[in-house]
This record gives sequence, C-alpha cells and structure tokens, in this order.
Amino acid sequence: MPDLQATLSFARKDFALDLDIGIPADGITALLGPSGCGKSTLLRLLAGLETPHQGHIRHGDRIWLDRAMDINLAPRHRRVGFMFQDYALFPHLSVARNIAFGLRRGVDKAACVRFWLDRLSLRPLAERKPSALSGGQRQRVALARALAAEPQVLLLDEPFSAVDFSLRQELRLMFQEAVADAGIPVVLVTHDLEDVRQVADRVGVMIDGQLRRLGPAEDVFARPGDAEVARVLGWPNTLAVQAWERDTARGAWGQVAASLDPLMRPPEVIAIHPDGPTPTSGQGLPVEVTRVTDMGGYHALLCRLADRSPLRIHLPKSSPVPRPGSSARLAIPRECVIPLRERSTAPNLTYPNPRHA
Amino acid sequence: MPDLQATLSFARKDFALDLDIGIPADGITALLGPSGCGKSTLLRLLAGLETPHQGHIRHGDRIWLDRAMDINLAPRHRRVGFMFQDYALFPHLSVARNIAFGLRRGVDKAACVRFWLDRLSLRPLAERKPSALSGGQRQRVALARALAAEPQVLLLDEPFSAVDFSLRQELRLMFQEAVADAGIPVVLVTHDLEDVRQVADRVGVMIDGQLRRLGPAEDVFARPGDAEVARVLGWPNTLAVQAWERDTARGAWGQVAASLDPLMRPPEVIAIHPDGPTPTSGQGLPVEVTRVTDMGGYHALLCRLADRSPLRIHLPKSSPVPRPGSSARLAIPRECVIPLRERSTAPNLTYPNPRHA
Amino acid sequence: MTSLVACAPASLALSLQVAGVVLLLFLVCGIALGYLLSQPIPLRGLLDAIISLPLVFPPIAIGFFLLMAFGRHGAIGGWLHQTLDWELVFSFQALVLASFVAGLPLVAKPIQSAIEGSARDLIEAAYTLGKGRMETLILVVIPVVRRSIVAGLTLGVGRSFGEVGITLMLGGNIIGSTETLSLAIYNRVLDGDFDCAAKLSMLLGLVSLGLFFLLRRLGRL
Amino acid sequence: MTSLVACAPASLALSLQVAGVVLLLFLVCGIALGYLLSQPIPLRGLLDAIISLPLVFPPIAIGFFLLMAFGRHGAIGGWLHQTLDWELVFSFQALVLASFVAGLPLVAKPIQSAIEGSARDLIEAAYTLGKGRMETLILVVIPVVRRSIVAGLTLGVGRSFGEVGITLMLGGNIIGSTETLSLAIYNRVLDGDFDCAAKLSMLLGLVSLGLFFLLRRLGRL
Repeated sequence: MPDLQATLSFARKDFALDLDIGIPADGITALLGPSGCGKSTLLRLLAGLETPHQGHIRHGDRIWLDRAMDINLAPRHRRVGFMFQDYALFPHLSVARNIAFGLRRGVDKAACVRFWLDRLSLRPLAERKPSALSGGQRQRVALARALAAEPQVLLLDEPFSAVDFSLRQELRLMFQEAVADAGIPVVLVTHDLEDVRQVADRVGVMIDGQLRRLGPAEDVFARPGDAEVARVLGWPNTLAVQAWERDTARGAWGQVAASLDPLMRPPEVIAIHPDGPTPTSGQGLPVEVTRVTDMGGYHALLCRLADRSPLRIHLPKSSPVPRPGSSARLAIPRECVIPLRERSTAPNLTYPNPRHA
Repeated sequence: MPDLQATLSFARKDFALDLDIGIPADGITALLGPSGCGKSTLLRLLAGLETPHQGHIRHGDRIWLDRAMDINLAPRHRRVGFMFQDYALFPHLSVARNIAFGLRRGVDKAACVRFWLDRLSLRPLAERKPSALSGGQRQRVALARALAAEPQVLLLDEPFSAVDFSLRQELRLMFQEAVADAGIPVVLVTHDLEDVRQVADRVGVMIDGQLRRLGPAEDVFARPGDAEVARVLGWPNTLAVQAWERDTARGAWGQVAASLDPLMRPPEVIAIHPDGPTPTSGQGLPVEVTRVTDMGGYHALLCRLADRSPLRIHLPKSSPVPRPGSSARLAIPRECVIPLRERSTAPNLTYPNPRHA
Repeated sequence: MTSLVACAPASLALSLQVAGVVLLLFLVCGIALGYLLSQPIPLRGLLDAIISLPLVFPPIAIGFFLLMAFGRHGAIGGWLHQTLDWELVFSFQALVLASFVAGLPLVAKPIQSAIEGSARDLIEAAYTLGKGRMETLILVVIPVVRRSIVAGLTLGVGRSFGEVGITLMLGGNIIGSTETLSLAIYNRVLDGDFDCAAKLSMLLGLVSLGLFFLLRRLGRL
Repeated sequence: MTSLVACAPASLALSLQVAGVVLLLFLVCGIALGYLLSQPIPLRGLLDAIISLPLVFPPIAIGFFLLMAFGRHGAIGGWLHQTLDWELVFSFQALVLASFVAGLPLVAKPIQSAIEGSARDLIEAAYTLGKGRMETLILVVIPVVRRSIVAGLTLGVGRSFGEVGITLMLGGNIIGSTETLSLAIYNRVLDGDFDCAAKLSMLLGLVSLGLFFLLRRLGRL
C-alpha cells in the first residue's frame, strides 16, 4: 500500500505555506486549523491543482512532483479523488452519470455505477439531477463519484460542512465504512472537532501555513505540544503566565499550582483541563460564575477570572453547582494544569510515518 | 419592557412560512432548525426587510405591521438592530464610523462610539477599515454598530458562524454581557447547538416554515415534543417503531422495553438517551461497535444496530469499553427510552408569553 | 502635412462638448437608474428593457425612429416646434441625445449589477440603522460602488466618442456643425484626405486607449 | 408603396449572409477564446486586451486602421494582393471581418466570465477524474455554460446587423455589393426615401427585438 510523502513551499500574496507531511495508506488523516491556515491549499497542492514554488511529492515509489527535476504530473495523471467543499457535481448530468464520469477504461460501467449507488444508498436517486438533491445526498454522490474512479489517494475538503447537523453522524459513518477497505491515503480537511473525533485515526494541526503537529488522534488530543495547537484542538482554558514562583503560575487572572519540567524553558501559558477543577469553600482560584449549562452527562460552568478572561469547567452531575452570577473559588488539582509554550519552536513536531519509525 | 408578538404568513416559490411567535424583552431567544426551514426569513420579516402576505407584528403597544389594516412600518422606523450573517459592515468606513452610523440624533456621538469601542474591546481598532479585521473583530464591530443605535429589538442571523471555533466561546460571553442589560427582545438564529446551550434562555425550533416548539431552554432540550424536533436538538438516537407489544417497541433494528403513556396515540419513534445504556453480558439489544472515542469526561460509542442504523451511547470512564469492531449487547434502562410521535400535530406548542400566562 | 485643427476645424471641440454634457447627464441619470433598477420597484422589468434595448437594437434603426419622432413632422418634434419653436434634429442637442441613448445602458447596467452584487446587504443594514433611501444612496451606495460608477461613466463617455449610427441619422453629419470626430474621419476618407484621417484616428485612438487602460485598472474589462 | 426587396435589392440577403458566416466564426473562435481566457495561460492579459479593445475603441477608427492595414498599399493587404491577388477591402469578406472584430468581445467575454463564475470547480473536478483539457471542454464546460454561449452568440450576431462604423470604412457602402441593411436605411434616408427607410428599420427592429427577448429569457440582459 503506497503512502504519500510531500515537502512543499508555496507563497501567494500575504500567505505562505511551508511543510513536510507523510500520510500512510491506512486509516484517515484529518487536518485541522483556523480559517486561512492553508489546509485547503495543501489539498490542492497534493492534487496538482496548484503548483508549489519548491517541493517534492512522492506516492509510493512514484514521483508526482519534483521542482528541482522539473517533474510535475498533471492532476489527471495523479489519480487523486478530490471532494470539493461544495461537491462540484456536474449539474447537467444525472447522479448515475456523475458517478460514471471518472470510471477507468475497461471497467464494466453499469456494474460499477450500480455498486456505488448501492454502497451509498443512492439507488432511488440514480436518474435525478444534482439540483434535485438535498445536501446530504449531494455529499454521498460526490463521495461515490470520487471513489468510483479508483483513486490512489483521497482528498476531502470540509466534506460535512454543507450538511445539516442532524445528518452528519450518519454520513460520517457511511464515509468511514466506504473508505475503510480502500487501502489508500485519505486526507480530510475540516474545522469541526466532531468530524475529527468521529472519523480520524491521525490528526494534523496546521497554523499559518505550517504543520505544527501530526500524530495518532489520541496522542495529539492529549499532548497538543503548544498552546496555539491546543486552542485549535478545542482546549478551552489557556491562560497567559506572567511569572513563575517556585511551582506557582501567576497572571492577571490569578494563580495556580503547577508542576514544572525543570528541563523545559519556562512555559508562557498554562492550560487548565476542564474536567478536574471543583468549587471549594477553602482556598482556590476566585471566579465569577456566568453560566451553568446542563450538557446531559455533566454540567458545564462558564466562569470569568479576575481579569475577565473566561474559564470553562465540567462538573459531574453528582457535585453541587454554584448559581450563575455568584462568586466561587475553584480547587484546581495540580495534574489538571498543563504548562505549555505559546508556540513550539521544536524543529520537527511531525509524527514519523509509522512504516519508517 | 415591551415584548414582540408576531403572526406571519409568507410564501415564495417552493417555500412557505406560517407561524405565531411571542418574544419577551428579557433574556435571549435562540431559533434552531435545519437549513431552509425559514429561520432567516423570519428575522427578515420581523425587521421589515420582507413583507408577509398576511400577518400582524406588535412591539409592546405599537403595531409594526397589520396587513388587514394596511399598516407596514418601514425598517428604519422599526428601530430593529439586525446583525447579518456576513456582518454587512460598510467597507468604506472605519470601525468608529461604522459604529457611529446608526446613532440617534441628539446623542453625543464621540462619547457613544467610545463607550461601545470599550465595551467590546475595539478601542485599538477604531481607525481600521473592516477589510483589515479578523472574523471575530468584525463580529464585534457588527454587534457594537447594532447596539449603538439603541434598537428596540435585536435580531442576529448566525452571529458566530463566520468566526473561528476557538474564538466562539469568548465571543458568546461578550455577546451575552453586552445584551444582558439591554432589556429588549433578542432573537438569535443559529444552527450550532453550542451557541444555544451557551447563550439561550429560550429555544425555538423551526421546521418547514413552522415554529414547532418554543420554550425555556432546559424544558425544550428535555422534552422536545416530537422526533423531528428532537433530531434538530441533537438527540442522537431516534429509531422508527414498527410494532408495539405490551410495553416493548420493535423495529428492524431490534426491540427494547419502553413505558407507554396510555393516553397518547401509539408513538412512531423511540429516542434512546445516550447516557443510560451499558454493555451487558446478559440479554440486551445486539449492536456492532464501530468506533470508540475518548471525549475527555466519558467515552462515546458509535454502534450499528441489526438494520445498520446508528446508535450513539456515552459510557463513564469507569466502565469497561468494548473493542471497536466487536459485537456487544446493550442493557437499555426503561427510563432512557422516550416514545415520541414523528411529528406532533398538537395545535399549539408555542410557549405562552410569560406576561400573559 | 496639415495640422489637426485644419483637418476638422470644429470637430474636436464638438466631440469634447458632447462628451462633457453627456458625462453630466450620465452622472445623474446613470446612477439614479442603476440604483432604481437594483431596487424592487414597480415596472422595473419594463424600465430595464427600455434602457437595455440599445445594447442589441441597431443604432441606425434607433436613429431612424428618433429622427421620425423628433423631426418637424414627428410626434415629439412637431410639438417642440410648435410650442417652443425649437428643432432638435441636426443640432448639438441631437448629438447629445444620440450619445445619451447609446451610452445609457453601458452606465446604468454595471452600476445596477454592482449594487446587486455587493451593496444589497449594506443597503438593508443602512435601513435597519434608521436611514432612508436617499441617505442610503449617498452614504452607502455611491461610496461602495464608486469603482463601477467610474467604469460605467468611462464606458459611456467612450461610446460617445465612437458613436456613429444614431449620430449620422439624428445629427446629419453637417460639416462645421454636427460633424463629430468619428464622422470627420469618415468624411476625410471619403474626400481622399488619408493624411488627415490618420491624424484624427490617432487622436481618437489615444483618447480611447486612455479610457481603455483606466477601465482595465478598475478591473471592469 | 415599394416592396421591401425593391427598397434594397441585395441588402437583406447580404446582411443574413454576413450574420450566418459570423455566427459560424463565433461558434468556433468565441467559445475557444472564452475558454482560453478563463484558464491560466501565458500572455492571457495581452490576448484579453486585444479582444476587449473594440468595446471602447471607436469603430470608425478601428475601421480606418483596418482599411490602412488591408488596403492595397497596407502591410497585410499588399501581401494578400501580391501573393493571392486578392483584395479584401470593399468585399463581402470585409463586411465579415468588420462584424467579427466588433462582435468578438461580446461573445468571448460572457463565456469567459460564465466559466470563471460557475465552471471553475467543475473543470478541476473533471481533471481530478482523469479528463484532459479537450474532454473537459466538451463534456463539462460547453454543457454547463450553454446559456452564456447562446447569449454571447445572440449579442454577437445582433451586433453584426447593427454594425455601421467599421463596415462603412472597410466595406465602402457600395450599393448592390457591400450595402448592408443598416447602411441601406442610411442610404434611403439620404435619398429622401423615408418610406423605404421605415420599412427596413421595422424589419431590422423586429429581428433585433427577437434577439433581445431571447437574451432576456436567457437572463443575460
């Protein structure tokens, strides 16, 4: 199963992309990042829809791009399945003809179309035009069209963002099952953490055109590496530290006890895990409770710290909940306080390709 | 504090809206619904940007619209603060001039602009043009501009959707604090459940141009009324029931025990609350576990039932977790099974206006 | 070698005067019509059709119909002649009318589509912020679509230099009186004076190239 | 009362022939250029400028420069005369060239902007699905922008009926040989034959109105 390896430099106006990424052929890799970070541009570079200024792309043993050697395979020779954010279905063709569009020569067209219609539950829609489909149906047609062409790599740009919330879960499952046995590198760009949690085996985080973190999903979520990445991954509480005194971090927001790694440069930020802190009648971090939300399995408390910066904590249903508008003190267990640099300067946070590790 | 009452009928091509809504002047009302349900159209009708075919809108004792009496106040006389989805900031004016645009006569312009710049932390950006702002900054300018005009009603169309995920929490808090003491009806249209959970005091659910549910947030989340509304509110598991046998619901997906209200028509759907079910070695609903996700405080299990329909359950970290790909049986406590009609036909699910109740 | 002025003594001044008057007319009518057409007003379709018609209708035919209408025996021309003792045909005003009719769609339509494309939300925002139609036009619409306004005016004025069909019919191509620059080139070629024709073409070409590059800088061509 | 044919014996057939030939040329060149201009090709800006120039450049001046170039003593005309013994000026081909130059931007530019507006993603999708440029043009681009193609062709052909400036210079307005319908109207008015001019104007007007309503149905005016 050939993997995909790319080293790319690309610049346009006020945007630059510069990264090195390896994507194995098993499982799904999700790329997260704030808007404008270059996620979509990376997909377009991999597909050959944009040309980097410098770079190298290798699929298995085959070179797709090498600027130094002046090799640049046209998109149609890369055999990349690309799913566009708005799906880019051909409006003048029926669902069946859309799916048949990219079929290789020598394939039994009718049988192949039938297979994908069934696989994605599209059979009753085969003769409809895209304009007569709902968002979720379009999404499935786009996926079927991409997969029917037997791509060597599958790239998806925000595949679920144009779909109603209540359909996403089912579509994510369908997607997962459809690509599970493809045995090709699959890269999915998204800004939705739920997408990542539900479908991704590996997670990459891009910020300002750089790949700041790439690794197995659990590992990345648990150890984001730096505060910017943590925020992208949905960590709610990152507080700037102004001073360290022994094992205590201080800022305009207050102070908490934290464990410092003596080998690390003094962290600029602490992240507070929302699951550990509890209200206390003794000493603790003073907060004002602004809102309490019942989240089903737990209560979410939104608080304001001394400098008005927000803090979110989760309390089990069994604990007493302070009133909104009241002041409280929070006991913050030391293991919930994670010291981080604002921005990691380590040369390579890229997770090594498991095959080469 | 005058409330807002509206009865509206509106039709356009293949879309019709027909509803009756009352919005008190305290707290924030969020409207949820699938795309195309008419949420945005409702806001435009309330603001006077569209004219209904029949209807009546009353703000306090003042009639804004009465088609029968041929009264139709122009938008500028309704004094509605409207926040557009893309913010509609004037691109040729600085932040300060945008905020000053709607100020009433007789107001001290400079002081008022300064007040709102400070209130939404925009002071350092006062002289910038909107094109030089980030998404979150634009959002704050749009809010400041709307509020500076001292509106009698505030309407917001997807106010957080154009903002990066990691900023939304802070913006929601700012928004809440900024409108808290306005004492005017505030209606926010969104498709993001997190918006609703964090800022809404009341929740309305619109489906197909109708207001299917309106009430205090907790009440609506706990008792959606019917299955369509439940799906919009993010309830993950709604299963079609084919037959009832005593207190057992059966479908292609399997069978579970449920408590039936004898006065109700036989429910067509059961919803299974994700927090109750647990894997069991005894009798239970057979499922195939497709994915296990660590959600921080709990594990989320995605399963497939006998007919491949998805089921999502949440397990506490303390319970053992089945392997993905394995088969399991789930014990479903009776109180986790909520029987629902697919679509309520009750004539009025509108929550009564507290002032008239 | 004859000098430019000797080639067509009055034409240069005449064309500039026509362009100037037409520019003023476009400034008022073009913007007003562009704004009107972008709003949901009654009879919008009809108004739009009338303004757009010269984009497809042959100028010579337009010129002929205008000649019939404004001639001494025409419906409008007869009335003008009787009540005001004024004859439009073959006059300076005829040249202005010709350029105005030919250029109006080139001014109003781009302004209309610019408003529809980028100012619709802004207009609604101004309404909700308490402004009326006129205030909104001045405070929001004109500043926001100013590039399209300049582009439309440039196209319209450019057309006035090049207009031949309607001008021939309505103006009459009277040397020294209604001979515009374009017609002067034609007349010099008919006279076999290719030297003058070349000079005048160069002059007209330079003006047009200037307008052309202005339009490209505005991103409208 | 004279019959239409007696008014301008050869003009009707001539204008239809010019329109037909020009339609064929536009069908090939208009679509090809519209597609080319929408793609990131080298020298795109220059090509775009050359094609767009007649939108602003006065037709009489264009006509004059073409006359100089294609005349017997011109750079191209001289060569054509020497090698092929063929003279383009004052011929049927001159009328076609005049209509083609005047109408080309009206065909190519709308097709270009339609492709840029609604087919860009689709073209890329076709590439990733293994299709080349030519296949993509035929299977995707043409079917998707077909309304804009029809609209562009309509505008271009409509212009060929109305073209006066370049045609006067390059065609010479020779009665019975290069007198198009538009020129026939002008000539009849000069002769004082208003009856014929009115009939011809009505005919031309009806054709143009037909094209006009076709364009409005296509949503392109």
